[in-house]
Amino acid sequence: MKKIEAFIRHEAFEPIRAELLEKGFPSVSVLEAKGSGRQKGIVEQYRGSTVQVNIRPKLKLEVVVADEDKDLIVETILRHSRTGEIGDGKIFVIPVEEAIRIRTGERGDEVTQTHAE
Amino acid sequence: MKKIEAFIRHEAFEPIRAELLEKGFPSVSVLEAKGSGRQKGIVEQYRGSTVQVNIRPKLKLEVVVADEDKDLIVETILRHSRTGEIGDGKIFVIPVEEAIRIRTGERGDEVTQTHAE
Amino acid sequence: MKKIEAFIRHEAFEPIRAELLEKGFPSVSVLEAKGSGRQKGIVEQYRGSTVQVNIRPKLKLEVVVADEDKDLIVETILRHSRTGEIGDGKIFVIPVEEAIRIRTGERGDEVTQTHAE
Amino acid sequence: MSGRKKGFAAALGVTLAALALPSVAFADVAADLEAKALELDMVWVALATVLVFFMQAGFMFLEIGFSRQKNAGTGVAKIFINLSVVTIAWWAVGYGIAGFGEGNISNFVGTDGFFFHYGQDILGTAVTADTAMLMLFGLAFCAVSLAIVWGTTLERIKFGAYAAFAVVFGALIYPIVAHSVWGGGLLSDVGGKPVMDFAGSSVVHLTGATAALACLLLLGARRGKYGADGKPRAIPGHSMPLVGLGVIILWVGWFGFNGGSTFVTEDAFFGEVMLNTMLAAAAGVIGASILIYLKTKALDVGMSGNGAIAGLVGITAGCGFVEYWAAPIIGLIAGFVVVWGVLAIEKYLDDPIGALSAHGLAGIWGTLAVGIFASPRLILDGAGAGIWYSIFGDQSFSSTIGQFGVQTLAVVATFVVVFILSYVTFAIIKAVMGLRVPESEEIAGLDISSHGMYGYPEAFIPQEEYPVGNYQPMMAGTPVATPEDR
Amino acid sequence: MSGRKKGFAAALGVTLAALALPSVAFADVAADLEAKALELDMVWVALATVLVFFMQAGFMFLEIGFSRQKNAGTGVAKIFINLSVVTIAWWAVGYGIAGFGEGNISNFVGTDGFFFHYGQDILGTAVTADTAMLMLFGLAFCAVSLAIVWGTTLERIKFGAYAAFAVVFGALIYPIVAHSVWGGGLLSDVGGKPVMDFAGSSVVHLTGATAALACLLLLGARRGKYGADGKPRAIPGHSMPLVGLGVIILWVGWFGFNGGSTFVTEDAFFGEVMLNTMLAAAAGVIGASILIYLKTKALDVGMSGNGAIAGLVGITAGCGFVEYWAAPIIGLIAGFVVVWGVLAIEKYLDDPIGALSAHGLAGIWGTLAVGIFASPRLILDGAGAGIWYSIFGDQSFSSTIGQFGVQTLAVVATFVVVFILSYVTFAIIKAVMGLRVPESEEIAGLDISSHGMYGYPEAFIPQEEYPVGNYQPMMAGTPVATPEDR
Amino acid sequence: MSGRKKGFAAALGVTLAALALPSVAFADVAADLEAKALELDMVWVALATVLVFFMQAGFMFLEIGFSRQKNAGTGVAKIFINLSVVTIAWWAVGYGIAGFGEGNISNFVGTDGFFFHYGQDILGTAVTADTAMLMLFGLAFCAVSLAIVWGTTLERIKFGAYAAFAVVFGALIYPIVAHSVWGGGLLSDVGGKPVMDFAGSSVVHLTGATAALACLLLLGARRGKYGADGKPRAIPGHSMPLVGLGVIILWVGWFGFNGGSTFVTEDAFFGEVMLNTMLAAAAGVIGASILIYLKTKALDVGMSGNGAIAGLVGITAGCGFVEYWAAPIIGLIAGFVVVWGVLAIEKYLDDPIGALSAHGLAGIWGTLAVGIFASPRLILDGAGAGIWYSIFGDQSFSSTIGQFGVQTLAVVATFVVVFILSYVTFAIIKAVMGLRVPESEEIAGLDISSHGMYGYPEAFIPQEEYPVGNYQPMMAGTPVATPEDR
Ligand SMILES: Nc1ncnc2c1ncn2[C@@H]1O[C@H](COP(=O)(O)OP(=O)(O)O)[C@@H](O)[C@H]1O
Ligand SMILES: Nc1ncnc2c1ncn2[C@@H]1O[C@H](COP(=O)(O)OP(=O)(O)O)[C@@H](O)[C@H]1O
Ligand SMILES: Nc1ncnc2c1ncn2[C@@H]1O[C@H](COP(=O)(O)OP(=O)(O)O)[C@@H](O)[C@H]1O
Repeated sequence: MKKIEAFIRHEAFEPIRAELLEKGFPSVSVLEAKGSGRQKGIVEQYRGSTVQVNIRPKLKLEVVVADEDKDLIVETILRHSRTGEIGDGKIFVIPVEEAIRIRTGERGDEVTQTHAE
Repeated sequence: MKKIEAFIRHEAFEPIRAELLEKGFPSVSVLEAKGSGRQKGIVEQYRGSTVQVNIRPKLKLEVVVADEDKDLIVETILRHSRTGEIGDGKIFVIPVEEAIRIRTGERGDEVTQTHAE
Repeated sequence: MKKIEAFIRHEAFEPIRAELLEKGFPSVSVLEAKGSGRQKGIVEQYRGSTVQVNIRPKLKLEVVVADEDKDLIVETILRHSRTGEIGDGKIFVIPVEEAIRIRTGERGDEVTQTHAE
Repeated sequence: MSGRKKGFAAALGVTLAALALPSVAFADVAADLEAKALELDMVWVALATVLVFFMQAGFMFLEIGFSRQKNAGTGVAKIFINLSVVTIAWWAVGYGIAGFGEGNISNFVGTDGFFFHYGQDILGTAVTADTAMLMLFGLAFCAVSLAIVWGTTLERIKFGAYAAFAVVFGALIYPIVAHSVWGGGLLSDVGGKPVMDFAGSSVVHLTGATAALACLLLLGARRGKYGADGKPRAIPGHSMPLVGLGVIILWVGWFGFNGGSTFVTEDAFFGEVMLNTMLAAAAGVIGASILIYLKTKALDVGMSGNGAIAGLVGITAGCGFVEYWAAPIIGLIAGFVVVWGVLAIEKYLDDPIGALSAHGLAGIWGTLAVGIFASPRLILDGAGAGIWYSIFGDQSFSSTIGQFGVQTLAVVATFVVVFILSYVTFAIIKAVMGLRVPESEEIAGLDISSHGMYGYPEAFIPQEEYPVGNYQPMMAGTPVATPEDR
Repeated sequence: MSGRKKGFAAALGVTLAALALPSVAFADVAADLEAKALELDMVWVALATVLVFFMQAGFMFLEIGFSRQKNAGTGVAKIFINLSVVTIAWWAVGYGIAGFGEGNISNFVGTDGFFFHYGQDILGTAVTADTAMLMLFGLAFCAVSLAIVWGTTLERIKFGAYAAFAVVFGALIYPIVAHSVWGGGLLSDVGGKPVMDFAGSSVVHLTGATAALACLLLLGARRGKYGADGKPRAIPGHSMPLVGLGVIILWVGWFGFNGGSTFVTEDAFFGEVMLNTMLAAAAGVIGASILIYLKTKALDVGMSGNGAIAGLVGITAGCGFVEYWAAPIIGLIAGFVVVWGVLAIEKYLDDPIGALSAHGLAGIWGTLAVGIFASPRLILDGAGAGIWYSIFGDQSFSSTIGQFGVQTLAVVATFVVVFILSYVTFAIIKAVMGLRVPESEEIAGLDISSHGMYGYPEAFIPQEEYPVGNYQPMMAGTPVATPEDR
Repeated sequence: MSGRKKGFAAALGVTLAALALPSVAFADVAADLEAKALELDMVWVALATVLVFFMQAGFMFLEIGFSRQKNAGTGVAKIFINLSVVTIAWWAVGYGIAGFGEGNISNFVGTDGFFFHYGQDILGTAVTADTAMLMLFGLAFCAVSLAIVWGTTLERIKFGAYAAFAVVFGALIYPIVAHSVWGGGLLSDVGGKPVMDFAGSSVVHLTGATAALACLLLLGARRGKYGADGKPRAIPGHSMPLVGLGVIILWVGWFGFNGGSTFVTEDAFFGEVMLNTMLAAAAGVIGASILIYLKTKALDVGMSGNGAIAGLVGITAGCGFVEYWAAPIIGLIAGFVVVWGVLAIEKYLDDPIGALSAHGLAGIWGTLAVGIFASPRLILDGAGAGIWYSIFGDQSFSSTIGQFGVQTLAVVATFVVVFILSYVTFAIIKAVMGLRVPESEEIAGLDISSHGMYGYPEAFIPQEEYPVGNYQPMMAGTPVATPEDR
């Protein structure tokens, strides 16, 4: 199994989620993150002074899938989150050794996404 | 070493934390997450219109332990977070290559949880 | 590639970010986390009753780099986040199998940090 | 903005024209002066009425501030509905029951004045505009008393209960109490001595708190308030600034609450009342702050605010009856009482904002304090002065202790009557429609479960789910000049 | 704090000294009484003025509460700038155009009183301090009307538009309408019958809402308000507690708005006006709450609040003309109207706070309701009573239906004139400086894009980026006693 | 609600009965009129007093809004304690020192009236209810002046310092200044000319700001305010809506602050005062907004609000002395002054809400502006008009420049006296109990370290740690109809 971690813009999330759901991958998680990269920070004004903000809000998407589904997920993420502007983010793939569905205690590839039960 | 990542309901956290502490695993981290899975979203009302919320708040628990402690941790998490209703979440196990305690610079299995010093 | 995950104090972040940027590693992510460890919780007062808070706010830093850069990153984090007091946090190193820059679709070691394009 | 101004100018014109006929004119001037004096009184009452209605915002924010975020919106809707229902109930029935007119004296309840309307004959007097002004002032008091009821019930009560109880409270419970003390009812003449409750420590505040107790006993504590060990745990409210807003609005509104209870501007007596009010409030803050600090080594913000309210509740009965030196004493003790009360009650009963202590115990203290400190200079006809003046002055003990007895009786009678009526009412509500939301709704919060939406949507709905992402200030601000990308 | 008190004491001294000379003294007393009566009126107007200015805070929080967090700060700056610009515009031009003085009767606009100053001759009368008081009261009304305009425009309008439109609105648009009804203009005598709009359901509220509509048509909906299917989606405002604050402030302020429109304290008539106001507001809440609950099975907090406002707007025209029993009816229907209006309008137009319904539709209803319920006892000279009194009383149908026609005319005329003037003004603003921010700024939020900083910085700026980390209460609280570390 | 109404009705009855005896009755009517006139004055002062006390909420929210979340609760407790302590101090000592009575003239401080009580003989006059009203009005002013002091000290001062300084300020510092100008003290007659400060640009605002400066010099900047390069960095306050609430409350309260300073309703002169107040506030907003926009290309919300306050502070001295045309000029310049002042002072001193500029510099400007714009029509006996009237009118330069000198002297004297007294007081506080919290507490925030709990607990305490999880709306809302699970 693989965990796909992607740092994306907020507006990319909904289309990704919707397409994954349609393709049979309803199970995803998302966390609020902030990051820096090529994208620059900004300087904000307040009462004549300034404050410099170096990191920008991003979403961290996490999807665990069977090895063979990995490419499909990556592709879906890429399609919806690419604007071509800097700040689009990165995708990382990480090995997962085990997956357990808490509700049932089942383990293995099949639990990563909801299959017929 | 293994990192156990679990997406759980908020109310499951305290009992898990308490039992882990008692069993000698005081060191855990937790992050706010949101996710979708078999659990459906909800539709909310506002001034006669609706807003559809597709993802639900979850906690992401992260515990890094020595390989041999993994099962004990998984079991503990399972025991406290299973309600049998959909939305109970998942547990994933991920390999960890190195662990370093920042305060002392020590490395290895022993630093994952607090041992006698 | 490796992902370096570090649980640190909030105040350690800015110096780490600044030094990494200078050393050629502008790309980092950070998430709000809470954790427990050797550091104890606190008891707070409210209208004569108390509330016990067992977990403390931490930052979770995530940096993905090529294998050979790992030590440099770990060292930088250690230097800025060590106060010697309990609660300084931990660093974990996790294997990464693939990295993709969303904006361009490029893959591999080079995309983890911004290189000349 | 009407044509009525013409009428007024014309009236004055007549007055001036009449100067040619001294004796006729003189009677005119005297009558005009009397009319203007009444108008002045009514302007004063109007100011006070506005201030007392503004206190609804005070209760709103006190309650919201002491609730968790998930229950913040329901507090808003509660005040709207509650104030509205009680308004209609008071207009249709309550004002009549309260029966403030002279003809009602010695009755158990008023018997006339229902569906209040212009020209209506209330026991021999026709309703005019100034009657309406006083009736509205009375409504504002009734609404304050009702607002107090809900302090104990936050974060778990069914919304419908607000409306249902408001009908009974506004039409019956409060009017009965008000009539007994202020309408010439049973407590206005106890063996020749009247209960002295200038603006309602007992009539308004103890009444509200007693109903709050009745409701709480039927409702039970919030989930999680008491640990497995039975010990209370703190459930911190979400916003001290909102608590602060509530307290300050109440504090300021109280100048109308107490000051307006003079009804007339005669001798600018309201000046005495207002100064007493301020001194007691200040001392209440000081008393509560000192005591909570001594007990917990932390100066609890909410307790400080409760101290102000307790000081105000404490002086409410006495504000027109005591000398300035007594006001800070009454307030200080009220401040002690509220802290001690909250800590003691907290062990058994879950009262999120301390209403039982701040309005109930302090209301009792305030009513009794009149029996201790009432100045011979200021007491009502037939009443005895405070016990203090038997010790340090020339008042007879029989008179002062008698008055203290009457004050005590007022407390006991108010408590018993209101408790029984309220308990029965809430028991019926519980039987018919239920009093408490299901556990799942309590956990989810009343906002989403009773109102369909959170009071703070962005604290609960993920930004990603908003029709438009909220989080990407892409073009905002000036980009930072960082070292060139490598 | 000045030396003026001496002057007053001296004046009284003179009065007393004059007692030796009865007839002279008598004229003095009568004159003094007249002077005091005027002062009493002005104290009343001053109180009302303060309340009406406070309503600006009501609009501020209504709008902020109904906006998303990223647009919370701009609502603050908007009220500041808007109120300021309209103040100067009214002082320099608007008050003159509104021309409330007698001499202006039958003119299209007032012709005198620009750059208002002491002693200025306004059509034969010299400006004194009481003129200033009334002029300030008029400004407060104008500012309310202007505040209503922006309800439809939240979260996307360019900041500069506020200031630009405020100039035209304060100097021309509102004064023209106010003159026509209250300044002796065209609508104050329609074939012998005056329009009856006591405090401005039409003059103030419909005017504001009509300008709001004009602006909205040129501005368009917020990004994301309508789905791909054309159906409206909810964009929840960020804080119901702030909405609650806004509504309560408006509610309380309305006692000044309506009550103060008596201008004089004669017969304490304001008591009637205030009671009517309260009854209608209460009924408005009840009406709106019931209807939204029936429609959505959720008691929407904001709709409850809109109901209060609709009830208040609805009674604004009639508060001095109808009997108490009519007020709850008017309010209840206004409560229905606002819910029905919001749901209907929402389908096509994006009005985030429901201003078109709460001020526009309810304003129309209120103006017409006078034609239905106006009591023969209270109507203006020459006016006809409400139709009700033809059905259930002795009024002739020709008179009541005639008056209803006049009220209808007022609505139509106000709508047409204000719509044209406002649309043209906004069209010019749009052409010259643009009316809507670029899409990127709308997404980022107006706070950061127009004001350089978020209204809630800590909701957007990561804590790590604050000059001092905010998150490490290291020494705070007592450490928990946990089992010894292993 | 008391039996006092009977007394009043009886009094009127007597009046009417007396009509049979014209001459006796006539004296009665004249006396009654005088009594009613005093009551009317006191109703006016009561309204003003309530408004000025409400300003405490204004300061509360201005300060809270400009603080970070971790310091939001302490601002609430601060206002409670501060207002309470100063109330007791003023009652016991301060009012006596301020000595407004006639008999105190030419003294350095008042000598009578301590532990204020009814009937007390203050230099030959017995205290009555109207004395109490005026004494309370004076307290409200003193409390405003004290509230200003803390503007510079947010987010790092020890809580105990509030209470300690309040005692000295309320008992001594403010009373000394107030006596000198308004109590017949040294500044009320400078070589025959009185200082003209109608409502306290100097007496109240400069005094508060000067004490704020003294405290700041001993306290130092917040951690992180100045970068390693010595340049100031922005530390954004957490809520512009709360800043907005504060400003609007202050603005509205100022109608009482300035208007009430007439003390009497004579000629409805307060109308002039209130209009001047409004015009200056409006111009202040406009001035500050334009200047900050020109300087930073962003319309800072807080600066706009500071502009309103500066305009108000600026007109406070002159509101009863200048013509309407001068008010916007004074306000506009005050608006410029505050922005320029904040930007200039920020470089060296950390004043989180701009109190030094908005109250200090604008207070100086306002006091001097009287020397420029005071109208011959309105000046105090013996005073000279403004210099303007020497240039464009018929006033002699010797008189106007003399008056300008007196105004300047008032500024200098106030600054020097207050600075010395405050600096010494704060230095003693610092020596005895410390003035600043330890660094760890500053980082953790004052709420948790001084009060045991955050002002916004849910922003800091993880939801998981609440007795009941707050985050699981499991049953709330309708489940989404998604494609069947696979
Ligand atoms: N190597 C990395 N490690 C951790 N996070 C990263 C890394 N690279 C990028 N990110 C995350 O992705 C976000 C976008 O990256 P950025 O470099 O701005 O995009 P681009 O690919 O356009 O250069 C960053 O804000 C950060 O959160
Ligand atoms: N494959 C996955 N990848 C990432 N997160 C997941 C995955 N599966 C489940 N989750 C997380 O677990 C939560 C609960 O999962 P859900 O499918 O509702 O539980 P169930 O096991 O009862 O079907 C989701 O909200 C999501 O956050
Ligand atoms: N094994 C672990 N798994 C997950 N998180 C951990 C682990 N060990 C430490 N942490 C994180 O690091 C933080 C600091 O750890 P702590 O044990 O207090 O530091 P110390 O090394 O000084 O004992 C914790 O609050 C937690 O968030």
